[in-house]
Amino acid sequence: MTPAFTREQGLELLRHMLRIRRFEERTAELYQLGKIHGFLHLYIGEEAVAAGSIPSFTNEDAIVATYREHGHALVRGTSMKQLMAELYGKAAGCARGRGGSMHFFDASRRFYGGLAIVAGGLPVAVGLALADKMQGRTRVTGCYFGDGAVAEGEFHESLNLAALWKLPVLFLCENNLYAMGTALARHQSQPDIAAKARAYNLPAETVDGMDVCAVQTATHQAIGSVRRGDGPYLLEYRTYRFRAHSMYDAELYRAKEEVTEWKRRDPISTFAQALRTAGMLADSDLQRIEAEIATEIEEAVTFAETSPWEPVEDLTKDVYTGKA
Amino acid sequence: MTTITYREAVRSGLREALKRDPRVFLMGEDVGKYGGTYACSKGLLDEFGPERIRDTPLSESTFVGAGIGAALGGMRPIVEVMTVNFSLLALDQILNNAATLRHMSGGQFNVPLVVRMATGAGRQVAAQHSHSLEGWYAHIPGITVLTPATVTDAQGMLLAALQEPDPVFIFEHAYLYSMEGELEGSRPAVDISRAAVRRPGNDLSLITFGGSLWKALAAATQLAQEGIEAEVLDLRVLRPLDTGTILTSVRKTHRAVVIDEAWRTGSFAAEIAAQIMEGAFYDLDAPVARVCSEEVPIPYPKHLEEAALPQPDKIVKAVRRLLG
Amino acid sequence: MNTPLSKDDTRRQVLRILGEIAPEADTTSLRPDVSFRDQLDLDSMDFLNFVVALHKEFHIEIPEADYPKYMTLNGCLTQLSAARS
Amino acid sequence: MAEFLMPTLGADMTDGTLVQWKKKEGDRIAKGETIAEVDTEKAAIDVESHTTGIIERLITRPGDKVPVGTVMAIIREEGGPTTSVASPRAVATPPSPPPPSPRTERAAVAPSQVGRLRISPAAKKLAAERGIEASTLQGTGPEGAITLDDIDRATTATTDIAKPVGTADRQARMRQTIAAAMARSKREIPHYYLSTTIDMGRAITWLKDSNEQRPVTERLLYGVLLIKAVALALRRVPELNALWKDGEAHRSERIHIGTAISLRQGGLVAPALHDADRLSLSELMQNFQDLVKRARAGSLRSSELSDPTITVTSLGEQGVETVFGVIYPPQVALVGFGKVVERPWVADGLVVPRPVLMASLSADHRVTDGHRGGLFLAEIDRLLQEPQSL
Repeated sequence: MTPAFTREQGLELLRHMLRIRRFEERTAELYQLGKIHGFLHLYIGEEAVAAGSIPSFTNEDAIVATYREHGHALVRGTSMKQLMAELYGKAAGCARGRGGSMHFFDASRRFYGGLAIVAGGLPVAVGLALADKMQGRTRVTGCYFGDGAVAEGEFHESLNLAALWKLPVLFLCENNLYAMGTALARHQSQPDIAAKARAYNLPAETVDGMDVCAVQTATHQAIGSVRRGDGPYLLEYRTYRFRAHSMYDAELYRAKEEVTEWKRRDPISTFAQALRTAGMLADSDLQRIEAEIATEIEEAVTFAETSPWEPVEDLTKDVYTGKA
Repeated sequence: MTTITYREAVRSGLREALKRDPRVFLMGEDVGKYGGTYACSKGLLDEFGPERIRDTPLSESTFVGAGIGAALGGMRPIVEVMTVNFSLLALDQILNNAATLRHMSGGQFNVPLVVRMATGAGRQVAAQHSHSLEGWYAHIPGITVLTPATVTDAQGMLLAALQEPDPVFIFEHAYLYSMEGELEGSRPAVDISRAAVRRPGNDLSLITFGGSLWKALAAATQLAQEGIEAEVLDLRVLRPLDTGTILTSVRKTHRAVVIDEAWRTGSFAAEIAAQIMEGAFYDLDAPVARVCSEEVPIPYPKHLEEAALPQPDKIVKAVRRLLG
Repeated sequence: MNTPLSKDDTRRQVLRILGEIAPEADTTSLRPDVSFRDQLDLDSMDFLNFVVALHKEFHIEIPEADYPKYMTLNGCLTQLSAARS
Repeated sequence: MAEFLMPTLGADMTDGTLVQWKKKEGDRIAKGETIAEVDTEKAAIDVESHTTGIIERLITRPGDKVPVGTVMAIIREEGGPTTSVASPRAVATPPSPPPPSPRTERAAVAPSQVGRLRISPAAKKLAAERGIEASTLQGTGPEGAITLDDIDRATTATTDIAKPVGTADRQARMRQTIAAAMARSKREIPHYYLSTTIDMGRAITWLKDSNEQRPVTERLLYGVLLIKAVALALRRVPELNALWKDGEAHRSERIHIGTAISLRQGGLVAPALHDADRLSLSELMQNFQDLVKRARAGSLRSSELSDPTITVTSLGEQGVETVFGVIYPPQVALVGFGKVVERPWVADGLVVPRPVLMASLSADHRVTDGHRGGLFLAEIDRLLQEPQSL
């Protein structure tokens, strides 16, 4: 990994990844304490994808993601206080507490967030891109989804329509090798996702999702292609989640050795090592970053603990626009 | 009398079905290695092997359609769609193929298919994972719709369904899986055509099905302390609806409250109320009341979800309004 | 006094009155000489209502002392025909 | 000290079973290290500690099934304490205020056209069957609609009571109501019993003379004398005229005597004679006659059984000398009168034949005791010696 960036840029990437990692570790703890309920899909292990790709989008671009979207929302810039409040279900949450972990939204950052039905987001991303093209705007829509989604009809229908109408949408598949409890090879006759995209005449590449630099380079280049109007593009990030699919499953479907093997390529420790080797990272830098993150997390937790619930009287508010 | 959980009842029904008939096989998302998202098929893969316990890709339309085809081809498939929320992707196969083929082919084909899915809200999993849509399915001529609320029905109905020549849909309320209950007899033969009076009473009829049965019984207990004896009817089958038992009860009590977790407008409760009006108009001493979910996407926070869903105290209030 | 009723008419009217007092009793198989109290399990209130009904139907006075004469069907008929003549 | 709690390991998990501890007391444990293996109904899962420190005490034993949030171990903290998020019990769980029903008001009831009667279909049908003009009635149903009960209350004691639909099931329902009441009475009410013999000579003589001047339609039965005597006696011992609710006796200002009426098809009902103490004997007789007639015609509503403040049962006619009845909850007393029989009686030193009957009292010992009960029976006796004053 020859770092093609400045020390500041390197530390920024590291900070993004660490911030996601510590946030997710804290949410796991809060879930066990009964503060966070329902489903909780953690992003630990896949941090390099969000950290490496999302900063390449501009504020005008749009992001569509899935129920495993904590990392994407953090990097996209929604305040940690709002995200933690949403996990608690509080009214100050980024979806007024109504969505919870699987449904983060932030209109101010065109973050169309947590759409939790597998592959449900792809047709929506295609539509956002269609609107941009028809209104002559040179914006890009980034659409994140997991390997499970490639089994849905919507994946094939969306890639075909995007290619057919040369729409400015960037399909970003986070292939973490498991669709909940089913390994990729056990549910795909053609496990090479990039190859599937080429069948619909989309340019597509496979990227090492554990290498934040590789992710950054490939994504930056793909966004440029889409923004130039060359049509849709697909990236398949090969990555891995270190934790259960959601809180909690027994992970019977994968061997513990496999998890340990992938942990050796932990995107954070490997990148930190690369920065040290390049003389860009001192221990004091790391301690400062960790301390800042820890403070930010505890302030977010306190904010979530103390902010009020949405009053029951507002239950039916916003079922329709403008009506009580 | 043995005490087992609803989950164990479903599992023993599945095992019994698989043992009895080699044509029977189970197909669905994570039913194999993962053991079922609600652990209803845990251990079946080891016992019956991957040929008959088939993990599918997340392709609901296709694997439900494949279930239809396999049934046409002489098999007796049990298809598990993880939850009713994901069955929307398969509605076309269900309505236009499974339900219609027999009549449309002039009686040449029948589709002996059983489809199981979880339904209902109450676990704070937010709007996209909390639907109650069994009423939609009960609108479709050509299929049978079952809503087992007890462990005996959870086990017995599957076996009875497999004897049917036409498609049967079984909705298991997600809240019931960990519920314990008394299994009546070791292998109870169970009918799938009649409603059951779970609690006799003379002053009014509480008519409900599935997960709401236990809320209705709780309300009946509360009402008994005020000297009001409520009869609680468990419909068990939404299609064909056992209108006879409903009308017999209402003719005796002269008052009816229907409890249904779906949204009020166009709910199955509306159908029941209409049939009561048509069949027992001159026996009604008060208008039929309905206790349904508030017309709002089910929110994540506990206090809002509880406010949105039918509750025992809402049922008791509805009864008091009826008694004037 | 209206035209004298035949014995059968009187009998039918008495049975109708009894039927109203004891709706579920089977008055057709009534033994004419056995007291109503024993056959139809009438109590003093029922018997009083019976006597009141006879008074309204046949416009006759029945002092308490005469109650025993009206305890059986035959008793009633003889009293009523006597009062008639 | 930090507590290690049974964690929530899934959306639908309410409790978990400790399979085994992975550490011993005194061991050092680091944050993120596995401390125990816990079995939810779906899978056995390694659970990590959130604190670094020394394990002080392991409380839960392997094999124990405990609810989520139970303290399973105590860890003496080492290194920087994380902000101690108050353990779940301390922080108020989301207040679940009784959710006022959200503002989806039911569609306002369409203003019925002027003059259109609000009456339930069942009530309308019953009114037609009974030839009752419903429009004259005051409805007590939802939004003032006229209900079945309203029609029943309005049914006057017309001679030709048409047999109401469903008499059989109404009798069965009444039987069930009585059965439940009797069982509850025996379970909950500590009965005590008293009885006394009452000379009925004066009462019977007065009644015979009185009836001679009365047209047949206004004749009295001696049962009415008994009821009036009980009603007036209650004025002297009011604590027997009460209803037991929420653990205490509530005295009733008004005196409604439940009069036990046997039904030929089996069963017994005790509808109330309202304000028996304020009615003349003739009015009492009129109401009593109406009650018996409607009871025997099977047209009593179960609601009429629910408001007597005490009950009188006189099985004298069935040839029983003494009756010790079961109190009708929530009442606190029951008066029984036996058959009138000729008995040798000492009056002014002479033994003379006198018509007497046995009066008995069953009473709730939580409310009154023998002394007050005795006084009550004595008062009834005294009143029956002055029938003209009833």
